[in-house]
Amino acid sequence: MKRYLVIGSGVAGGTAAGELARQGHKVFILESTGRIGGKVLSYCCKATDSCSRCGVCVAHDRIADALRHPRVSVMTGARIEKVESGGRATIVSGFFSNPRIAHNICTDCKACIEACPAGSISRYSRGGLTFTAIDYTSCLLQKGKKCSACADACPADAIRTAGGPKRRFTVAVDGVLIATGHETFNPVVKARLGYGRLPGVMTGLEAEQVLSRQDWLPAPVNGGGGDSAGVPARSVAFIQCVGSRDPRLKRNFCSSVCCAYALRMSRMLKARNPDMDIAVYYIDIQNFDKVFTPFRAELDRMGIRFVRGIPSAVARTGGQRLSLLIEDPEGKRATAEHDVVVLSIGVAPPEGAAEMASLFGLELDEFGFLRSNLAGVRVAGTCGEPQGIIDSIASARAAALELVR
Amino acid sequence: MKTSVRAGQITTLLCENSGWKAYVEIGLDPALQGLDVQKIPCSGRVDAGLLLALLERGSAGVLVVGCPKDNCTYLQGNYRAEKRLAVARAALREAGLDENLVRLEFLSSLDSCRLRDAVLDFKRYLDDHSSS
Amino acid sequence: MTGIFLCTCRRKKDPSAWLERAAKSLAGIPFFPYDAMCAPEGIRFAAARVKGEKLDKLLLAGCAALLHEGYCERISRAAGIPASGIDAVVLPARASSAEAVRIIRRAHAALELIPRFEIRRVPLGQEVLVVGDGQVGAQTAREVAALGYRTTLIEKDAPAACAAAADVEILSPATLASLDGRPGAYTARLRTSREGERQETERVFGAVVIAAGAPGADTRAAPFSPGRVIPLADLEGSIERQPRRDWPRLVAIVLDFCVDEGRASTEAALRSALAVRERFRREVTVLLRDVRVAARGLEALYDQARVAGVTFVKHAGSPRIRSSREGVVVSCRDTVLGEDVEISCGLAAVSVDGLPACADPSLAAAAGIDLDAYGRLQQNNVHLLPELSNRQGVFVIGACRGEAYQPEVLRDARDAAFSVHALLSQKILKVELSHALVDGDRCAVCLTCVRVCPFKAMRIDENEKKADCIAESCRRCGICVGECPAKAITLPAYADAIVMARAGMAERPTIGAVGER
Amino acid sequence: MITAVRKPFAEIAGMLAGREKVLLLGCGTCTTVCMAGGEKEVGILASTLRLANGKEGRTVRIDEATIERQCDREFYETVRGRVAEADAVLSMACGVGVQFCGEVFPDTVVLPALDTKFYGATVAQGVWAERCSGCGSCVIADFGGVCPVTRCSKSLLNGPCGGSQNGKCEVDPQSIDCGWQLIYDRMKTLGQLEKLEAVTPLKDWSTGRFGGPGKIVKEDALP
Repeated sequence: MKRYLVIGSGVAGGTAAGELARQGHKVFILESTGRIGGKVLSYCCKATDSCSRCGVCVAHDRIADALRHPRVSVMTGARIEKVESGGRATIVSGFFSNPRIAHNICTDCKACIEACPAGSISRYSRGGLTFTAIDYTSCLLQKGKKCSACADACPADAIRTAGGPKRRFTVAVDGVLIATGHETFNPVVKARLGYGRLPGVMTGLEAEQVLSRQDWLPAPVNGGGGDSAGVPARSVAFIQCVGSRDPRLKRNFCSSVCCAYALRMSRMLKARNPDMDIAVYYIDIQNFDKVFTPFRAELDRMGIRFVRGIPSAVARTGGQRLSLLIEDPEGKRATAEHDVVVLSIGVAPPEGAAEMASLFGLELDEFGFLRSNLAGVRVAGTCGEPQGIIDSIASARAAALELVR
Repeated sequence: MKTSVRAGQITTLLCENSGWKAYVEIGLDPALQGLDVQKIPCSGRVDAGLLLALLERGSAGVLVVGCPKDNCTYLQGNYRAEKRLAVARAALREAGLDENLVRLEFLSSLDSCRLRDAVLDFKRYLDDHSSS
Repeated sequence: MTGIFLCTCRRKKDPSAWLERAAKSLAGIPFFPYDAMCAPEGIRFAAARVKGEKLDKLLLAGCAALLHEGYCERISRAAGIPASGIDAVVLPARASSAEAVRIIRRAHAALELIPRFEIRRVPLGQEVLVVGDGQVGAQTAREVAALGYRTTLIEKDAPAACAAAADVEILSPATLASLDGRPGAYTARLRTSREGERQETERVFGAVVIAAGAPGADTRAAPFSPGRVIPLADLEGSIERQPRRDWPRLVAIVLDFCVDEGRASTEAALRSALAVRERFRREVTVLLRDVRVAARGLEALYDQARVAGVTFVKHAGSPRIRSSREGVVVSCRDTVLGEDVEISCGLAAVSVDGLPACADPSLAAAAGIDLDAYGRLQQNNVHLLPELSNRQGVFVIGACRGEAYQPEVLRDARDAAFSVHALLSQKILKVELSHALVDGDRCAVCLTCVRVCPFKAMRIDENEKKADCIAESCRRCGICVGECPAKAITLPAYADAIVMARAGMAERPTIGAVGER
Repeated sequence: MITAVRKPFAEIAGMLAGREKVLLLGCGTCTTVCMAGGEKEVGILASTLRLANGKEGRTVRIDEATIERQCDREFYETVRGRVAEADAVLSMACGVGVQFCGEVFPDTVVLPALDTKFYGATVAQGVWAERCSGCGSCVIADFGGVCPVTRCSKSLLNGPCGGSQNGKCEVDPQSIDCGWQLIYDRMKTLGQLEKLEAVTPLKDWSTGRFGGPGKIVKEDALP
């Protein structure tokens, strides 16, 4: 049995942790927030009657496997302060936050949720993955108050507060997997697209969140924004490459995932509401499916419009609609109207990538993604390179192999 | 005269990889109370004979929930289920009954809200179409 | 004996009469109300009762928390009862005791019908077969051998080109003729030929990795002619050999000819275009449906090509190529200009990855692996991606299943090696014998189950002359059950009778006219 | 094997009109394999009948059973009592089984639930095709292993008719291959084309259906 440290509890981290534990190893997961699972938990299923292979359900399975495993312990609200080499082992120290939930002991009885005076505890339950999460930003213990209400209420003794709000740890492990995920591009930077300013302009991530609860996107009514209440949008535009393939932003790389999520989402929306007008404004459609040509042909058949060229600006019309400034094929300015505009925002390196690199002695590529040349430290998932869920899973398994070898 | 179908007379057979996982999240939802909810390993386990037998023995309707196509853990199960539902529907038509007493829905483990909608819709359909 | 554990945590307001009535109605069945079944005390309580009362099955009744897989695992471990002997039902919050008893009774009756399954322990062979000596195959063989598995690599062409590690046995030319058996012990018939003499040997492998390389492309789909319309791969050779004066004024590179291509083709096209442009100062036009740059460094390469003066035409799919007096004319719909364009060039290079695949189905048939809509190995099912196949312990990677993009080759090889390791490092596979059972008296040996089982778990037992299910390969889906025309197959944990019992219905068919309502 | 398909439901229901106790009797051999009358199909038809009767408010007793083979007397023993209780048996065997069931139970009405089609092979899962006509004197050896009596719509023995086009038969150019094309192709593969030069004499059809009901007596098998 060996001991491994997995940094990040998203798709890649969860996959590696679960698989390593199943092979008999002890795995520590460090998660910087109080919530397991990373971004994938806010993604929606993009199936119609047939699956579009987005992998969100698979990601839930992988993370659930890891959390349930008795040999996996999760340290949330964690931060690494020091990394040392101890012969063949790597010694990592830092702190994690209390209260800490032992996810493989928690029985989902919800007593802690009721007991928490600050309402900091919530529960996630979807796709067979169920766990309890703590918001450390509002937790009283973290605010310096004396509170152990959740731990006292837990009949399973799955919540620990020993050691105060920040508890120090030092682990010596045989290998480290860094899977800290990614940030999304902040579209406020591209002010002309109206994000944050115009109701009805939302990011792909926000659309995912809405569509994981319902199968329509809300049109802005009376100035109301990305709220799920409201009337279904009848016309939706997806603007691709927002913050990707853009040298002016020093982001001239493809984010790999936006074509996949936008096209899958538009297929799902169109199948549920065949009358809907959906247009995808794009530069190049990336090939993301194992059998892609029939997939794209299906979108054409469904009547999803593909418009080459990225709108340069989004404005509000006199009514409640949004007007996109585009170039027509002759190069003349034209406009197109939609109810809702989804900005397919790109992938950015995770917050703290530089810190992670300096702690472990890793390199950053020109865009800030992590790379490792060290034998005992591997990088997997989107913190190394933008990639989809299935690729993240594959990269995590490949990295895990290098660690066990 | 229309009567309300008693929930207990509706049989829902949920694939344990999709519908069942979705059900577990919303098992206490009022919409789902009192239904006969059963876990099956895969929608491909269901065959026409079983569906007809359930109806024959008093089920008001059978809702089968499987994974979206190409998402079946067992690869072919939901395609097989679709064919077998067609056999059951043909038999119901022959018997002079409503072929929609059996229904197949494809949804993923993440779609508990759609499971609830599917159940409510099926209940509503049976309520509207039950005669006595 | 099945014990019923009723969680009363949501019934605190219920009068004790409720419980009394319920207990009375369930007389004769071990019945244990407890305050919080989902809590560890509840689990300990159940475990203690299981011991004390010699229970062999558990029925839990309460809220939806009891349905969670994780909870089932924990109570299963604590009580020493396999998951198949545990069931849970949700009681509506305001259920009357009669209603609750009705629900419990049905579930109880169903649980009683589930047999206790034995566990079989089967050894997992520590030998691994890798099919294909391309980069992916060779790398996989090295990775697998490095993990300590005895590794055999077969290659259909002789001699095998790979330089796998010294501890990899290489057979070439050799092909896989058939693959039977179960994960951990697959019998592979290998066809080798030595000095023109064919030989067949049978070897047993614990796991198999198929990395057979790209299926052939249907080259009839494009009008190839030497010196005018050539495969893109040949253009790279020409760049090395052909002197500058022999290059025509304009070279066209065509991608996405029939099917959408990926990053590998895009990278090859960009590199060739740059080389022709920079070395020979010739005009280069790349015609493609979309520029596929979804990988590290490709966008920069694309920028570089544009700066160097390579022209890009984005077509709407299915461009046409014909010969002309000057050379070759490529015509297509330009989706940027929104008009039809014709490009006359001296040489057109077409990527064969954009042609329809003409897959050789013989390997798929021999290995028992399903194909996707392109005719490549592995169905396009998200649960299989990226490396699993319809047979447990048989893995597919590389160009035989999809795009093999150079930087991902290593990853795929490691992914496959990891899967092999995850299976075989267990050494012993514990199999609960809850697989599909065939009633030999009913079986008409019609082969339906053998043909429909997605996992190749069904075979004909030649001695017994009946179908037989391989417990280790069976995934307990029940597809065969529904398909068998003789109703000879049952999935013991999900038999018809069990479904009927849970629905509260009579097991035997109603012979009377009207169903008992 | 003998292949069959189920009759339309309306026809079956019509035959059963007025019957009050019906036994559906499946056959566990040929019609099971061709998925027309095995235990599964018996169950589906029985349920359909019960549901139909229930809908109409008829009180008809529908019993179901499947025996190994309906063309052998001994297999009927297990259902003798249930046949006696029924006022009609709806047999899901081929025509042989239906008749033989009537011979075993002379006092019981036996009705066919299937239309018997042909002697065929399973060419793919769910697809059966005719391969033999039971003519009583097999000529396959002369035709490269392909039977002209069965595969040629007109049972021609000396080459194709004028209705053979592009390898298809004029009877149904969509789905029927020209038997003579198949014969030619196969004989070419086997290098036997010269055998086709020989003229096949008139065939004696009396060995088959045209000689009256067939009967085989195998002396050494007699008790």
